[in-house]
Amino acid sequence: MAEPAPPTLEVSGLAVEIATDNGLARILDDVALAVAPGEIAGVVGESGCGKSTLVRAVLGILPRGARVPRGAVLFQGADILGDGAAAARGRIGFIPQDPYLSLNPVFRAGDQILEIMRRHAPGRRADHVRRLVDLLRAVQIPEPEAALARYPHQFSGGQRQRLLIAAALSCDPALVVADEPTTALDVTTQREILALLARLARERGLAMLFVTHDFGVVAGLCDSVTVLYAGRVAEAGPVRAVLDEPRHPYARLLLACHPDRATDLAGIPGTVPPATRQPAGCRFHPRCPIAVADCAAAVPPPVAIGGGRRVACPRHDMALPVAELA
Amino acid sequence: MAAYVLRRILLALPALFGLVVLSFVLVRIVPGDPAATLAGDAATPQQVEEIRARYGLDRPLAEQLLVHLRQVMTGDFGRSVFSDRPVAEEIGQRLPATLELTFCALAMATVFGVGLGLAAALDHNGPVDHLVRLLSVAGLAVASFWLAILLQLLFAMDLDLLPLRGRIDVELGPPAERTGFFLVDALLEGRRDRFVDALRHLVLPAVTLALPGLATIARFTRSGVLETLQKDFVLYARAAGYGRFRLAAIYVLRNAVTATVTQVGLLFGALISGAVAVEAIFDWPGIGTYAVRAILSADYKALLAVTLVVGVVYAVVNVLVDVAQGLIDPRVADTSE
Amino acid sequence: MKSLRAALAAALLLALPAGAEAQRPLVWGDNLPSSLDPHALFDVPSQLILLNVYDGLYRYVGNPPKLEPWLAASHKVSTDGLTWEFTLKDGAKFHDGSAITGADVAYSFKRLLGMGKGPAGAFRPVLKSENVTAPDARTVRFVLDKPYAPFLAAMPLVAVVNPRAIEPNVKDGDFGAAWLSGADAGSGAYRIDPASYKPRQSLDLQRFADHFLGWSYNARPIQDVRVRPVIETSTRVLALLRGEIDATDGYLPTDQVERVEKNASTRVAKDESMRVFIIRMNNRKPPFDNVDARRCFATAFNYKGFNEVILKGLVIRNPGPNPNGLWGNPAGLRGYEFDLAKAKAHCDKARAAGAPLNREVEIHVQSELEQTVQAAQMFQSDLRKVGINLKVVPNTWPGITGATARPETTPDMWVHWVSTYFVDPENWIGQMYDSQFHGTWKASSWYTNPKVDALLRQARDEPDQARRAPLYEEATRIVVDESADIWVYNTVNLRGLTKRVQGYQFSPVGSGGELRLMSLAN
Amino acid sequence: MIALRRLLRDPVAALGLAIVLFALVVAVFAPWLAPYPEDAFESHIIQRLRPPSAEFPFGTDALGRDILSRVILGTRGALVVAVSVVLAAALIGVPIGLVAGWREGWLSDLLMRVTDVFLAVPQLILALALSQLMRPGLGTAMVALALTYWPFFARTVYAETRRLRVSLFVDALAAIGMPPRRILLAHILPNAAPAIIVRATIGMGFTILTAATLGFLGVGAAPPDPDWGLAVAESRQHLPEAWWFSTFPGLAILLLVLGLNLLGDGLRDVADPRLRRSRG
Repeated sequence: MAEPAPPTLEVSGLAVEIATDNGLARILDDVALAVAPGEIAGVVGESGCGKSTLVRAVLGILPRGARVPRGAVLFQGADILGDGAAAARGRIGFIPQDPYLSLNPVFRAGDQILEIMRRHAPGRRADHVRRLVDLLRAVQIPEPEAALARYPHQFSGGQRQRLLIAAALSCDPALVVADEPTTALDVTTQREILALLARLARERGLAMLFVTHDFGVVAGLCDSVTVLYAGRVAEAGPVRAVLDEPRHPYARLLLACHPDRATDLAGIPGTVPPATRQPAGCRFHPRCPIAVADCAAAVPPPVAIGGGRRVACPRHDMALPVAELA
Repeated sequence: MAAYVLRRILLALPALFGLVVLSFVLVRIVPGDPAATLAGDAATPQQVEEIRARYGLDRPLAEQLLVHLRQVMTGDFGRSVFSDRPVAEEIGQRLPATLELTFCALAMATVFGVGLGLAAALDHNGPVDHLVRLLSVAGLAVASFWLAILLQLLFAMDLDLLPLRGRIDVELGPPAERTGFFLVDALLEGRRDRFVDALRHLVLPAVTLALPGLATIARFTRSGVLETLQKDFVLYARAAGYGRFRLAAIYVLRNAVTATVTQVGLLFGALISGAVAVEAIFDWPGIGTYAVRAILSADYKALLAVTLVVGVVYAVVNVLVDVAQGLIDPRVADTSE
Repeated sequence: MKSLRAALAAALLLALPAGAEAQRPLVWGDNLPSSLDPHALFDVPSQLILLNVYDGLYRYVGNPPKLEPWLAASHKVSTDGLTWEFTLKDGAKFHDGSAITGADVAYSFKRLLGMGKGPAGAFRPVLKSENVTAPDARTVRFVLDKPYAPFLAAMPLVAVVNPRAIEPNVKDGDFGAAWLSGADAGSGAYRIDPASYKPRQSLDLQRFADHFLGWSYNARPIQDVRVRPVIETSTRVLALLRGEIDATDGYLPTDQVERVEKNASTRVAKDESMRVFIIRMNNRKPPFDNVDARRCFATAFNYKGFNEVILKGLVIRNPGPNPNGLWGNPAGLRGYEFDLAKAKAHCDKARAAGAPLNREVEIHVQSELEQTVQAAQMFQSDLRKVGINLKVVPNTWPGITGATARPETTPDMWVHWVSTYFVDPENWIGQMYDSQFHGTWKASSWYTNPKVDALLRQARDEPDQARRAPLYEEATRIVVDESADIWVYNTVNLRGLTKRVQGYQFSPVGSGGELRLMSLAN
Repeated sequence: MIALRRLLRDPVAALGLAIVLFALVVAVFAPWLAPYPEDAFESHIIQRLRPPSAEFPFGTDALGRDILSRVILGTRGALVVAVSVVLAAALIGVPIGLVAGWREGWLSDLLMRVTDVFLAVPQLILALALSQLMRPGLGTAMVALALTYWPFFARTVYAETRRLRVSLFVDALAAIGMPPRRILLAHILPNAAPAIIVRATIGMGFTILTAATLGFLGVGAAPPDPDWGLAVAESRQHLPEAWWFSTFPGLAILLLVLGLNLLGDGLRDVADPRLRRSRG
């Protein structure tokens, strides 16, 4: 559990909406989370739950047509949602999901990272090159000087992810946002990259927002975890507590179906509702085995249940039917 | 990269060989009788036969083909059946005019096409986008011979802004010939007046010729940019703080133009075709008019040479396009070796 | 832009050496021949070179054309009509300054016959190379194989060339043809600037001050001429209106005449020429082997509509093969007239005789010559009314003339002009309807009538024009009666000119392109 | 049906469809729509070059024929040329593309080399030369155009076949022992169909333009055929006085080609809904 230091990143009451041909899509609603310095905060949810939008809101790259009707994103105490906040965002590093697709294939890898460095800290190219070589060594890229001149397709997937990590670190960040950085990699490489991330975060005292759909990864890496469902926080708290004893029916079902590696929701009947047609009340209630009429009537607010945990379900202490857990 | 370029060149050779054979077969079936044309208006049938024998037109077709191939290998295109002058020399005098025209048109099409395509993509589904889309489709729909006439009537006859025809003013005279490109030659001899005049003569034909190409390039650039904008690496670059202009004009465009560059190569063929009508209307002394003339007068030697020369130019342009693609996208040169 | 051009012109003036004439050269917008060698071909464009860069022993001058001694001072014919001796004028010089001798003339004829192209056709049947000799420096002698009446009439076809210019450039016994196709070996009033020559694009000519005629007849001859052919007819007219060229070709579309005349700085020179517009019928192919079928076609063409309305009366009805003004035409020759009722009657008669008038008949036009297309379309429209289905086939001169070698490949019908190559009925009726010329485009109606053959051959061998004339008249009557072809009009040569061109004089031979007669107003 | 609805939602594509449908209707009913249907053949020289009026809304041409009628009558020819050329080109190009895309080795190489050769010849020059092959005229021009357009189909189908050949479902079909011919005809061809249809639509526009250019150069349609390109060519020497003579046939070409291109773009968007885009 994290020390009660002022958080590096604080998201509160965040809502994001996008106007589409099929009506207004409420991608995120009333999302709150905080990441303290040195803390690795996990965000878990299945596809379509709003993870990526959360990342984009934090990074200030919401898609065209998206708007934020409510809420705030504070980085080191400064609001970074507005247009003028680009400078404040300078010390946020980003590790994207797919290392194969995230580097422009037609530019040299080194040049792409140097360009990022140049944007963040104007200075002599030679200085940047020297720093970058150090970084590449830190992320264990062999022959870092030569690597600078190579094109992305000349690296393996794992190496590319290391390059991207180096790029994220190149701006000397206080916060690193990682968006499922290991999904596209094979299992062995995944493990290496996670270990590297853990080590770097520890060594550099980084705050890290780690987005994934994989509870296994969260368990091995994160200090705290926030479970998202259909754009809302279902449950949040210290990682051990949440994983050992989930309280929200969604989280319980999720972890119950796959006690070791909860990777998807195949075991839960029904599907995630589309963002344009969210059910009233608790968004999980159509699929919830313990739902009652009230669940459809009002949105259940997240309530603190002690131990730094919050759960958005008034019936969080009800037992689930046995059949569901089988 | 050198190996890649070499490979591209070698790949073009069989196509050129095929072109030589194909054009020979096609052209020799043309029914106009070159011997009769050559003999002239007052010829007797016996004179025609003599001429046929002298030019080897009475030999079997296969034998004529072999002779032709041997001549082509040695760069000898023979003499024009029509004017009795070396075809190579005649084409040499005319090719620069066509190249000057087509390259200017191509440059114009590329610069404006890429610009418009980019502007449209960045304003996706906005007013600029719709305007460019409509203009580019219309650009492909306009018959160039019709447009040429309208431009002549408007800019030369009514407004008296630009010359009607030709490459240079008769009194000014052509610049001393070094490259055959009037713009270059005028610069080489330091004659600004000739340069300006040659440029003014270029405007209308080049615009006419460039329009369809411009439309094509704008469309490809637009879709390329739109496609690229969807890529993860663009999102990543935005997240990592790339500037908006740099992102659009360099980072995205370089990816987006790979498809456009291929089009430039294909367009060149279309440009040469377009040049046939445009050269005729603007009285541009290039190989387009030469080819039409050759066809109309059944001058098969000239026609063979024109097809081959155009084929070579086309092949060269496409090798250049391949090289450009290799430079733009390093994966191309790597994977095809 | 105007001011810019003025500034440029001023700059150019300053750049000129002091005392030089600042006259804008004449820009001649007519076509260039495909070769500058006067012995290589003979067509309408090549007359520009023949008449301006070269001289012949005789020349046609004026309209109607008169045959006048040119390099020759006089000539003598033996009584048997076989031996011709020409005496040369004194002091005539080639462009290189050397004097023109009898040997040079003989060389010219040997070259012509040896090359065997273009104009040689008029001489080869009767003249062998070794029978051209130069007894002395001022005499040249021809001995013909048999009498040939049009010999003198054809004399202006032959340019006298300079052997001293040609001989160093002969390769592989080509008579220097490769070289001369882009060079000058003449003595004419203008000389070629070889550096300026680009085939079919440009040719610059400079006045030859030492021309044998001298220049006393022209006070202000034109110093520089730039020949700049314009490919497209309409571009050519626009260029004339803008003053980019000073002269069009002689085929100005009749629809443009009014416009050129309305323009303040241009005019149209209209001169009756000797160029017959004709619709050929392949007399070997049914239904055209039937005389009534041919008459049916001849009465279904709307001569008046075409000549008066479409061509705006700028041509003259020509009822027979020879142009109206020429000798050898029967007095009061009446051609066919447009009368669909009569046409129907002819057709019915032909049909009764089994002529296949229901088949689709093809008419080949020269698609780049608008008039041939218009005539065919109008004809097609009228023939429909008598139940004949005419199909217009666009073709080209080489395409058609290549096909006229055999009757099976010769089109049913085609449209063309017969221009003046030499001023003699032989140029028209002689070469068109004597069956010995079958296989040439001129005889492409494949008309065969032993009586006409006999008349035409007799006329060819008869040196006395007074005795030849009735023979041609008789032949003409027969051919017209049998409606061998459809003769439509005799051309009025229409050349657009800028008004600064003065002294322009037309002759059917050369179509008014004799530059030596012209001058420029400033 | 869904495709049609999606097509209609794009106003630009709907405009294209409307133009093409309009042209089709005009072409089918041309003899009834044209005020003077016999003006396809008949000349009336007395009334030549009349400006637009109530009697002749588009004026008359140099032989006194009603231009409106001839523009209407010319629609049929333009569409017939476009459809038959593109169909013929597809019949040559598609099988070649399929075979070359499916096979590996020399046959594939050879076919694509031949395709390249045809691509390297400038289209119009080849078409001109071929037009002289038998005799100039619309039929020859159509043969020439088909012979120069098939490489585009071959290229398109080749690329599609190559793409689909390595896809999983083709592997699966091959694994269960389906013969290549059936895979090509029953599975790859239908999948390549959208690309072919788009190519064909654009090709029709292109063909109309090239055929008009051939007509303009005098080796395409033969007079008195009411061909649009021919009309523009005939009108040249009457410009600018008889402006109506070239304007209406010229506009007809523009409009029909525009319609076909817009429709092609729209079809492409429908065929490829991932991204609403328009490529040449």
